[in-house]
Amino acid sequence: MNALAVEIPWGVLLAIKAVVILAVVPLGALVLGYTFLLKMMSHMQSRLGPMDPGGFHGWFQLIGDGIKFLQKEDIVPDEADRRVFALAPTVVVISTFLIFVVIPAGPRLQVANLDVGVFYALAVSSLSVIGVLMAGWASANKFALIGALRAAAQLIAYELPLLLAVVGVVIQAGTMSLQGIVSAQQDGAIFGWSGIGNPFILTQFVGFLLFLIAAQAELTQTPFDMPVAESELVAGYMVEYTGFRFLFFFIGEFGTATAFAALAATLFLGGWSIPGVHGTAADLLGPLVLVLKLMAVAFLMFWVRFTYPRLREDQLQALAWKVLIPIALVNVIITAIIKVAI
Amino acid sequence: MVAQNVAFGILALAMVLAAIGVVRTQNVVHAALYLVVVLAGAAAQYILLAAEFVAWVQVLIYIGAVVILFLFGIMLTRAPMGDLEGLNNRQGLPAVVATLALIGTLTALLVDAFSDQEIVLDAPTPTADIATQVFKVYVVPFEAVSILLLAALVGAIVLARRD
Amino acid sequence: MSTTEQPMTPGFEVDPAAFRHLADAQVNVELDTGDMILNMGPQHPATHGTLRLVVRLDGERVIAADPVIGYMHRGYEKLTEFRTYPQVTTLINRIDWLSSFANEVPFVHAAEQLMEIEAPPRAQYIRTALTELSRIATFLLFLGEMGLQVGALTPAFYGFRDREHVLNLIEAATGGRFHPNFNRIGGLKDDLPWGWIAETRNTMKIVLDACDVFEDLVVGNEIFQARTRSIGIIPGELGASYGVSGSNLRASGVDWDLRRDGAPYLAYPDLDFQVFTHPDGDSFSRYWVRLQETRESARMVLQLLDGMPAGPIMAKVPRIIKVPEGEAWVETENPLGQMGYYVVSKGATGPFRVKIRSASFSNVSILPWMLRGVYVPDVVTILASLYFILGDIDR
Amino acid sequence: MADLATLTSRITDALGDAVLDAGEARGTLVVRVRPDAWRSTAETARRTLGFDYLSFIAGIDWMPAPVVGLVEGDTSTPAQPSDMTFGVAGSAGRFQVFAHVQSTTQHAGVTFRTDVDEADPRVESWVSVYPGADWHERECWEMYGFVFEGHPSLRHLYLPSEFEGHPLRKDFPLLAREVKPWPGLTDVEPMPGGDDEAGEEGAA
Amino acid sequence: MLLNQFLILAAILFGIGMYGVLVRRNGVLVLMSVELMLNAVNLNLIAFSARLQETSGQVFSLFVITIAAAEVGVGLAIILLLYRNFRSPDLDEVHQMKG
Repeated sequence: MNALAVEIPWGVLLAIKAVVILAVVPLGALVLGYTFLLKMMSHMQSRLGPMDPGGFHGWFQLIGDGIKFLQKEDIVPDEADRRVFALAPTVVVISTFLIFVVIPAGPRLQVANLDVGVFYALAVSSLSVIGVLMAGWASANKFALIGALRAAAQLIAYELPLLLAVVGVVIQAGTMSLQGIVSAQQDGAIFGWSGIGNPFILTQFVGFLLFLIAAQAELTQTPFDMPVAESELVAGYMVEYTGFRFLFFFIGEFGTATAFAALAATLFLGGWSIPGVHGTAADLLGPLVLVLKLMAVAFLMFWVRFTYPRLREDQLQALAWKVLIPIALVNVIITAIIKVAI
Repeated sequence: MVAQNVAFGILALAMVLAAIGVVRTQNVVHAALYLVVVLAGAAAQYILLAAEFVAWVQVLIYIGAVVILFLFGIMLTRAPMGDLEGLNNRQGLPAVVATLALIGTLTALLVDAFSDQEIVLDAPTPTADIATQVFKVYVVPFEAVSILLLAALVGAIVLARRD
Repeated sequence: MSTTEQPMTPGFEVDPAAFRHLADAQVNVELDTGDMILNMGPQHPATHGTLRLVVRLDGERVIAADPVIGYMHRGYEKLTEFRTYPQVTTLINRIDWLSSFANEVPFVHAAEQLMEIEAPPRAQYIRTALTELSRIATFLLFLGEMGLQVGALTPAFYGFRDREHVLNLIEAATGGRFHPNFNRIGGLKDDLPWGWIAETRNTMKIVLDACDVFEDLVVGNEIFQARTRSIGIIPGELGASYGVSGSNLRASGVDWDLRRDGAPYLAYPDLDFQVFTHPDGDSFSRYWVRLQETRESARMVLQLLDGMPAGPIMAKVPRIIKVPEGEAWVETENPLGQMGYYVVSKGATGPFRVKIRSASFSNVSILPWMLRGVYVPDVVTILASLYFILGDIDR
Repeated sequence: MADLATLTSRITDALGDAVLDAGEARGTLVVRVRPDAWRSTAETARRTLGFDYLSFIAGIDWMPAPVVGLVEGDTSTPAQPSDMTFGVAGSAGRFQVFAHVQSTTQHAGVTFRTDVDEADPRVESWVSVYPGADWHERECWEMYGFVFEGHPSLRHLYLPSEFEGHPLRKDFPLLAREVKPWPGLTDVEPMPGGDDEAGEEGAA
Repeated sequence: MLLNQFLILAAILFGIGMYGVLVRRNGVLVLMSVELMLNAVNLNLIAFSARLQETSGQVFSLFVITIAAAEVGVGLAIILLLYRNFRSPDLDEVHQMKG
């Protein structure tokens, strides 16, 4: 369906969808992701702080954090380029939200079922680099600039393995539409046995690993968080941001993490599908299943994030170019050969 | 169809203004950011023209890579904050004349040649069609472009490396 | 007496290519984009304090680094000339504030030498135990914090968590967590509280477990090794001529520990302990050596608890302390390295001149040499692995 | 630990006529050398005697502190003798530089000491022998005003670059007890309700 | 939608791009102006492809995008080289090749 060529109810439809994207998704992503991951992290690291506010497991922490960010003074450095400085967090957040547009939560629960869904998701996710570079340059701070340059170099380098990891899935499913990929997994069969469909994690395990590693780098999370390395660049491109602008980056960070987890769940774990459940039941259960799978992936990503040290910029580039991309290419070739052979 | 024309109008206006921004601004980084607007507008125009795949390629390659490269290059060469003097040479007036002449001529020609042509679209172009075209009809140019890319890659590395 | 056997050092050597950046030759730059001067500090998380590093960068590489210190200079050497001996101990507590107790020991020892008195054996043992406890507390912080500087968040939390137990012990014995001021010339202020020895035994188990955790979580991590191996190499001979001391020098293969090799002090001659060295001299070996020393310290504390003699904790000391004329130089192996006091007395109630030789000052003075040609992220690892305390640099 | 007597003879033999005096300070050997042999002492110590480790370089001012600004009967400040006496191995005058070097293999150490002329405080620099002498000599220079000849960049280490005076000299008042305008004080707004003299004084 | 609205937009963009190439002295900005012109060409290709219901226009625009990426890569490398040698990204200062 052509996104802008929808017939008459498109205005109403778009408004409803916009509300869904702008209110439900980020809120859900934030509350679920942040709460779950923060608690998980607190348990892993024996952190006392986030477990304290409000009593039971520190449930008030999220609200308290929000209030804290909103009441902070909004500081713009004197030397900063004010317009670019103000615009940068918005670009990052928009790029995050645009990814959610194509992620299906059920057979009919999707904002837009694009023919090139995966491709679209990866394309818009690369927009956030612009925001990062804008933030780094406009802050008029050397730490921010170095952070932004590192971020740009890293995001460009890891875009390739990310795309190539997805190519394997696309070849196997024969479509770039996310809905199509989900149904290919739901209706697939493993050696003729269709009991659990064919989640691509089984056949594309290498792709799954590559996707997770590259996604980790795209999210600038440990072990690839050189751009924000708090021990040397303080917070990289975010160093001059305070208050709600910083909150925007924060939402962007956790939102993108959720979005990539959702993408991984959709591409490799079957997305919303439950074997044998179709129609309205799938529409009702789909979101729940998707969230569960998404959380499993997010758990993995954050587990790594809170355990590993970070790689140096040159090591990180070497990993992308010398290890990940060759493996991804071999994976694509093998997948293609098998696809043609069968 | 009205909606599409309205969308076209808004996008076209934004693109032209941003394009003027690219060539007029005194700040190099702002120029790159204006370029993003032009490129995003072009991608939106492609969607209007039912070329979805090309639109997202445009976003991924142009905005996600080319502009990033631009910004990268600018920042590596010490883009100063604020406006720069002397970004333009002194050929401003002749250039404006030449540009207006070019646009005028082209517009007159186009109005003369294609004023009755209308675009009627029913569905977005299936991506599979493009794939078929690339790998069946244009497979030789495709390979040529691949080799060109490789050569450019090697060339860029050789140029930028200091020995 | 102590043993000198070489421990099981892992079987690897520094990649010779790593010495490339140590050469005086021009820094090799791949993409010369003009120099940038980056001011790290005085407020910067990697300098944990107010150290300022003026770093000249080409891209990500450091061409030259100049440490600027003095933001915390408190003029202790001048202040000591206007204080009586008991007053001075409260001051020097604040030199290396992470292991304050260990700071007091050499000064008190110097005063005791000048007065020709000696603290009773029980006081010596308690002093040794508390010194080793402050070493453990300091090193636990390092073991966690080094992980943080390399980018891993979790070790820092573990380090702080386990250090808390040790600080509790110090607090229980001295009444102060950070600045005990517990030493008196001729002994200690108080005896140990009830149950302290049993509690210390338990805590040492926690410490030994924590060391195993760090071994797995940090030392065994491939990324940590990739970030620290062959990074920030101090050749042993050069390190010595810069006055780099303590674990930093031992990590460069110099087998020299004042607890074993210096003039005998405290209860160290009675203890059986191992001195760890590492041949590489890089950031990784500094971490490794400190990890082993934390373990060894815990074992030493257990030995001290076993052999703790009974008896008084104060020698006979006149009410007003007047130190006879003379000079004394006392050096001890502090957590950060060699800590020494050159005390000159003119027979008054206060010292005439005290030269405070603090470890971090010399350890950091090698930075301009070390940081040449490394990448910016490595600056942070090198700073963290040298492990300095600003109060110990600036005095 | 090497025996003190053998160590003494080893050092005095190696240094020859550079040695003016030698003594013992509670188990530590102190050797006083001629000022013009200060650098050659370092070279001999490092290359011949094997003292590879530089512990510190510092200065000392043997002049008794003038008792200034003290209230009568204040016991918190120790009273020092008022006549000039010298420590182990003696001194020719008010100023001396002393340095402690050690050996990491022989596990021995020695304190070298040399006299510095009060009118023209110049010492040879040790930087070319022990690179670690760099910061110690800078500190000594700003604290005592000794000029280390041959030091590559004698800059302020601890104190702000516009600081005046040499704080560790005995005639420099302890600023906690003597009021002196803060050197960095330039732009002070007068306090509300008077006392704007202090601000002007600081600005001057 | 008329075909011409796209074509005229493309013509205007092309003109602006040409103006940029003529007027700008900074190498990076010249490259950007070239990108504007290339985009105008692409718009033409896509518009005709839509008008003729024929996908080869889109295929060619893909080729153009690819080549543009390669061009920017090499172009920026050259500009960095210039910057390294002349300490300025200003194209007019490169007189040396005039001999």
